[in-house]
Amino acid sequence: MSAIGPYRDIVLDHHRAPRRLGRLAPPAQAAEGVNALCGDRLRIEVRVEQDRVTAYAFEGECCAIATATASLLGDLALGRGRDDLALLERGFATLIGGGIAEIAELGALNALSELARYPARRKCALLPFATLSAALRGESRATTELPA
Amino acid sequence: MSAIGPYRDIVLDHHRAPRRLGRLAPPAQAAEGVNALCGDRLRIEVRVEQDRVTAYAFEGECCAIATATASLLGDLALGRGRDDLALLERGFATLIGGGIAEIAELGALNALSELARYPARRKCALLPFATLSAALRGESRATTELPA
Amino acid sequence: MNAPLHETSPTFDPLRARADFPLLTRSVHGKPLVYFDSANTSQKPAVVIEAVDRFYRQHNANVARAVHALSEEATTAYEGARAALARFIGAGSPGELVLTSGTTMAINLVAYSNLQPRLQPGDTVLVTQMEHHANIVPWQLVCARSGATLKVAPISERGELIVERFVELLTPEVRLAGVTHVSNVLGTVNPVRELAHECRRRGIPLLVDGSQAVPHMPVDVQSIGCDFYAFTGHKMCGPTGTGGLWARRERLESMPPFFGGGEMIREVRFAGTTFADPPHRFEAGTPNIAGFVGLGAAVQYLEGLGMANVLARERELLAYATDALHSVPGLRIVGEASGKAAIISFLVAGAHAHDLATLLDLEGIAVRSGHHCAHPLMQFYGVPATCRASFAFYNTTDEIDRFVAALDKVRRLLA
Amino acid sequence: MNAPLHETSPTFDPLRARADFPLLTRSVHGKPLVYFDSANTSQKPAVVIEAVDRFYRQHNANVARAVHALSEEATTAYEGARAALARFIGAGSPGELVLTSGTTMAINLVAYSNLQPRLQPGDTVLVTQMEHHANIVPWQLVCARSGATLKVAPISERGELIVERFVELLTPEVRLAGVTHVSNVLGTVNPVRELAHECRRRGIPLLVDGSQAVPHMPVDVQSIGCDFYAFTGHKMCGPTGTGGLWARRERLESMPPFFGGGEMIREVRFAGTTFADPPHRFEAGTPNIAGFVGLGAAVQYLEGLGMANVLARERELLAYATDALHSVPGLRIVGEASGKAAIISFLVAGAHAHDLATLLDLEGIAVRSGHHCAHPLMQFYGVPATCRASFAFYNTTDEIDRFVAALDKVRRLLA
Ligand SMILES: Cc1ncc(COP(=O)(O)O)c(C=O)c1O
Ligand SMILES: Cc1ncc(COP(=O)(O)O)c(C=O)c1O
Repeated sequence: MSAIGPYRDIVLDHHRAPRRLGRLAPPAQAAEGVNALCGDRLRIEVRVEQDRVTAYAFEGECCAIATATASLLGDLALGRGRDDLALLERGFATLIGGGIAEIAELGALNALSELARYPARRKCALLPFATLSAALRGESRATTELPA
Repeated sequence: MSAIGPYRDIVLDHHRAPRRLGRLAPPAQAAEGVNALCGDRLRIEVRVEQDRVTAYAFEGECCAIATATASLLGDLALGRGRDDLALLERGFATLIGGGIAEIAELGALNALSELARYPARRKCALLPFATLSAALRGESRATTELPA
Repeated sequence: MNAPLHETSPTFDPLRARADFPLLTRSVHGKPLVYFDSANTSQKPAVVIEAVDRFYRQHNANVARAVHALSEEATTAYEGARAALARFIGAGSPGELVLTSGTTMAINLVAYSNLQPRLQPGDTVLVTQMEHHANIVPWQLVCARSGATLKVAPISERGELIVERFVELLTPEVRLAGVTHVSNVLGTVNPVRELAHECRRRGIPLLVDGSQAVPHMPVDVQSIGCDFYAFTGHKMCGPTGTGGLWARRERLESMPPFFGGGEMIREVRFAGTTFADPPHRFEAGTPNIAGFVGLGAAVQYLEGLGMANVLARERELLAYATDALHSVPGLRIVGEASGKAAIISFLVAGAHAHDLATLLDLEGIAVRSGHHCAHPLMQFYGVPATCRASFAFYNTTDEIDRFVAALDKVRRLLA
Repeated sequence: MNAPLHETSPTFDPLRARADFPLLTRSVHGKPLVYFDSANTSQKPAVVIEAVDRFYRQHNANVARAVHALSEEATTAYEGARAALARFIGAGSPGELVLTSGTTMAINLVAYSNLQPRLQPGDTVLVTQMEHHANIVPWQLVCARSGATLKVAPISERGELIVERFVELLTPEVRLAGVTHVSNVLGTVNPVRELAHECRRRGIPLLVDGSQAVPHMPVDVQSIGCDFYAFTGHKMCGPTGTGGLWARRERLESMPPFFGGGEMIREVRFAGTTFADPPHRFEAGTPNIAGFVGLGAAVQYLEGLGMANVLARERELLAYATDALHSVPGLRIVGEASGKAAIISFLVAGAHAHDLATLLDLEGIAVRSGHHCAHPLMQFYGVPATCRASFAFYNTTDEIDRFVAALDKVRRLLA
């Protein structure tokens, strides 16, 4: 059995060997992302200098989708500012919601576009994005379950 | 249009011209029968001597089925005792429940056997019986709705 | 959301619509059925029956609980029905619509979750003399627990709410008012916008019982301006066991959970449980999934007809029937409000309502007799029961002719 | 009432039974569906789907409200379903069975109508660590209103209730105990007769949650000896939005009304309303008539198979699957009680439950992943979620083979 559905090779690769796993040395901004219903739980730490992310680390107990997304998100986040990332978060939501087929700037994260067909798993991929943006806004918690 | 369903000629006749309508001179035993849900309401009075019904009267605001039954029941009740009537009440319930086609002793009340096909109206025909037996037992109220 | 759903369509054809309803081809006691009991429950078009059937044959699964494909399909269908219903009644968003098993549960939810926590001894709840038991008994039950009382706004002999009296009764200790949009006995259409306006000015939440309105006219809950709007699926061409409570988002958000169970929680711990946001907070357990899928199909069906067409057609039938009934000697119509809905309660001198109904049934004509779950209204008119003929767009003037002729025969038989 | 409904029949043929279920011929992602999520909701045999369909096409009317023929037919069908259900679970009479929209409503009814009025500060309610949220949250909600608390009887690592501890916890301030007959996560079958005996000796009412028992084994509520027994229709081959609460007659009689509305009253007056006798006292409003007609057909279908046959067949499937799963490296079964029902929760080292479920779904295999509405049980095992394969008599060993092979592939993909 090889890559299938949203589990493309690059996703499986980042699930098996997540990049930037761990914690940052202070000072860093951090947030916890928790999807209590499905049991995903991760922590993202970032360092921000001159409005740009200069360091990124995460750890957590997550499914492959969330883990791979968090891992891939590190690449995306580095060097970008908060507004830029907020825009990309919206773009990613549109991508996995099936609203658009590909967004060049999302790079390898486009591999998750198959989630359009798995609505129950979208919140897994959105969790790292929501957690990152919470950290950037100085909030400590995020969830992508049960949008209020 | 002539007699149809449970509205046989004799039933219509007793509905139009009920026998023994009114009240008895004291002493008499009386009970009120009330089917609140359907709105039937009648009063039966009896005089009992040496364990037998020697006088019978009724009045009320009822549908044709209940009125005719109360009227026909007068004929049946006169000269009978409480146990005998209790037996006939059970027989009548069986008759209109479709359990038996005819019961000779019920006489003209057999005309109501068609109620077997109209379960919602059985309680109308049972109300005079229940009211009579309440009166004979010295109880003041009866209903045939929502058997407890 | 703002699409013109309720436009009249020139293509509305009553006989074609009638043909959509399989049950209407049935006979009863050897006579073709005339179904004049739609206010009790409506018949269902084939598209609704088939939607339920198809769900069970092809998509059946539980909602929002599993990640597998069937469960996704079921969830999409269920939430799609919520969205369709929300749009149909003019809700601001699907999140304002709690799906319930019917009007009765919707009103009980408001009674126990919104009203009871606010109710103090001396408080009152205002209803009208023409309410269905569903809009009386829940308030009585919570009032009894709280030392509060129920007040009743009077109606006129014609069956119209006396609006000035209703408004006068909106005194400061009123915690909630409940009024039916359309009376299930009289057909009276209450001026709910005006009542909502008066309630809102005084900060009193208004619950409108839309059971008899949603199936028969364009309804827009936001333009009514009430706080709560309850309705039931089985009267609007949908399956039994379905319905809804629309509420302003602020109201829903401030309401504590009421039914406990799966789906309505965020996290359960023995040390303390946290709850989901509305509307899911109020939907504990597995819902009537197939039923709501059917109700979604019913909404689509009604939108296809156009609710303005439905209203216009039923007005025609009402006018025709009212006229025809005036020819029956001894017949009196109970409820003569102007602009009423297609419901006619009546009494016939010397004939009991149940006898009329049984004898009409023997002619194949289904009307309801009894108190129509509105005892206080019967008490107002001083009668134990009425007969009621209620119409839907799928009825015909031929059926009305048969009904009136049969009624005349039956009346003579009992006279 | 005492007919031998649960005899094994030599004619039971699993493949013939399977053919009764239209949905099982479906494919998912291009693969034939393997449906291993029956503990979530069961599939429906054609006879049930057709019973619902036929009701809407031929008999649809409201119940107990009108005297016309359709309404009689609907009432007979609805009350007939109640009688069939009552017989199926061994109730003493249909009057002991309140029809509800499912287990969740049944338990909430007991919480609000039986328990809450009796509950004082300091009182407790006893449940077990393995309960579904439906048998936790309603008690939490009413405890919170009354200053009472919830106590939890522990389970062993194997997933068995520690009966001595349960019995020790039945102290004088316990007002009610709630226990599941069969765990929806572990498959554990609790010794409900023994627990009921201990409760009864102490005068503590026991509620048994039969959601996962009634569909899978012969159940006789009277011989269990509990006070309340709740179950849900959609897991027992019946329609969604159906279920019931069986209760001892004395219990029902002493319970005040809870939901207000039509059907549950005797007479409504603004000065004071009187209520119907049980079970109707607790059934306000128009019920899910078509749903219960379908549930009646489901009961007839299951009786035709024979519940002893169902149990025997599912035991075979469980044994076969348990064996086969032992060959999957890194797989751990959660819940190893002896004599368990055909439910297997499992974990696979290095693979998250949702990933397993999504990947199995891509192979056409529907299993559930998550907390299964049993957060406290997940907390006990220290896992956020498990995968669960749950079987019904309509499953086959071939399907189990496909499942185990797919699981092994998927596991390797994620490793
Ligand atoms: C053990 C148990 N109890 C209660 C329930 C709740 O049943 P329902 O959602 O039908 O009310 C379920 C199923 O979801 C269950 O498995
Ligand atoms: C005006 C009105 N309110 C409430 C109800 C109750 O609706 P349901 O029985 O579907 O809950 C009805 C119908 O019976 C009604 O006509």
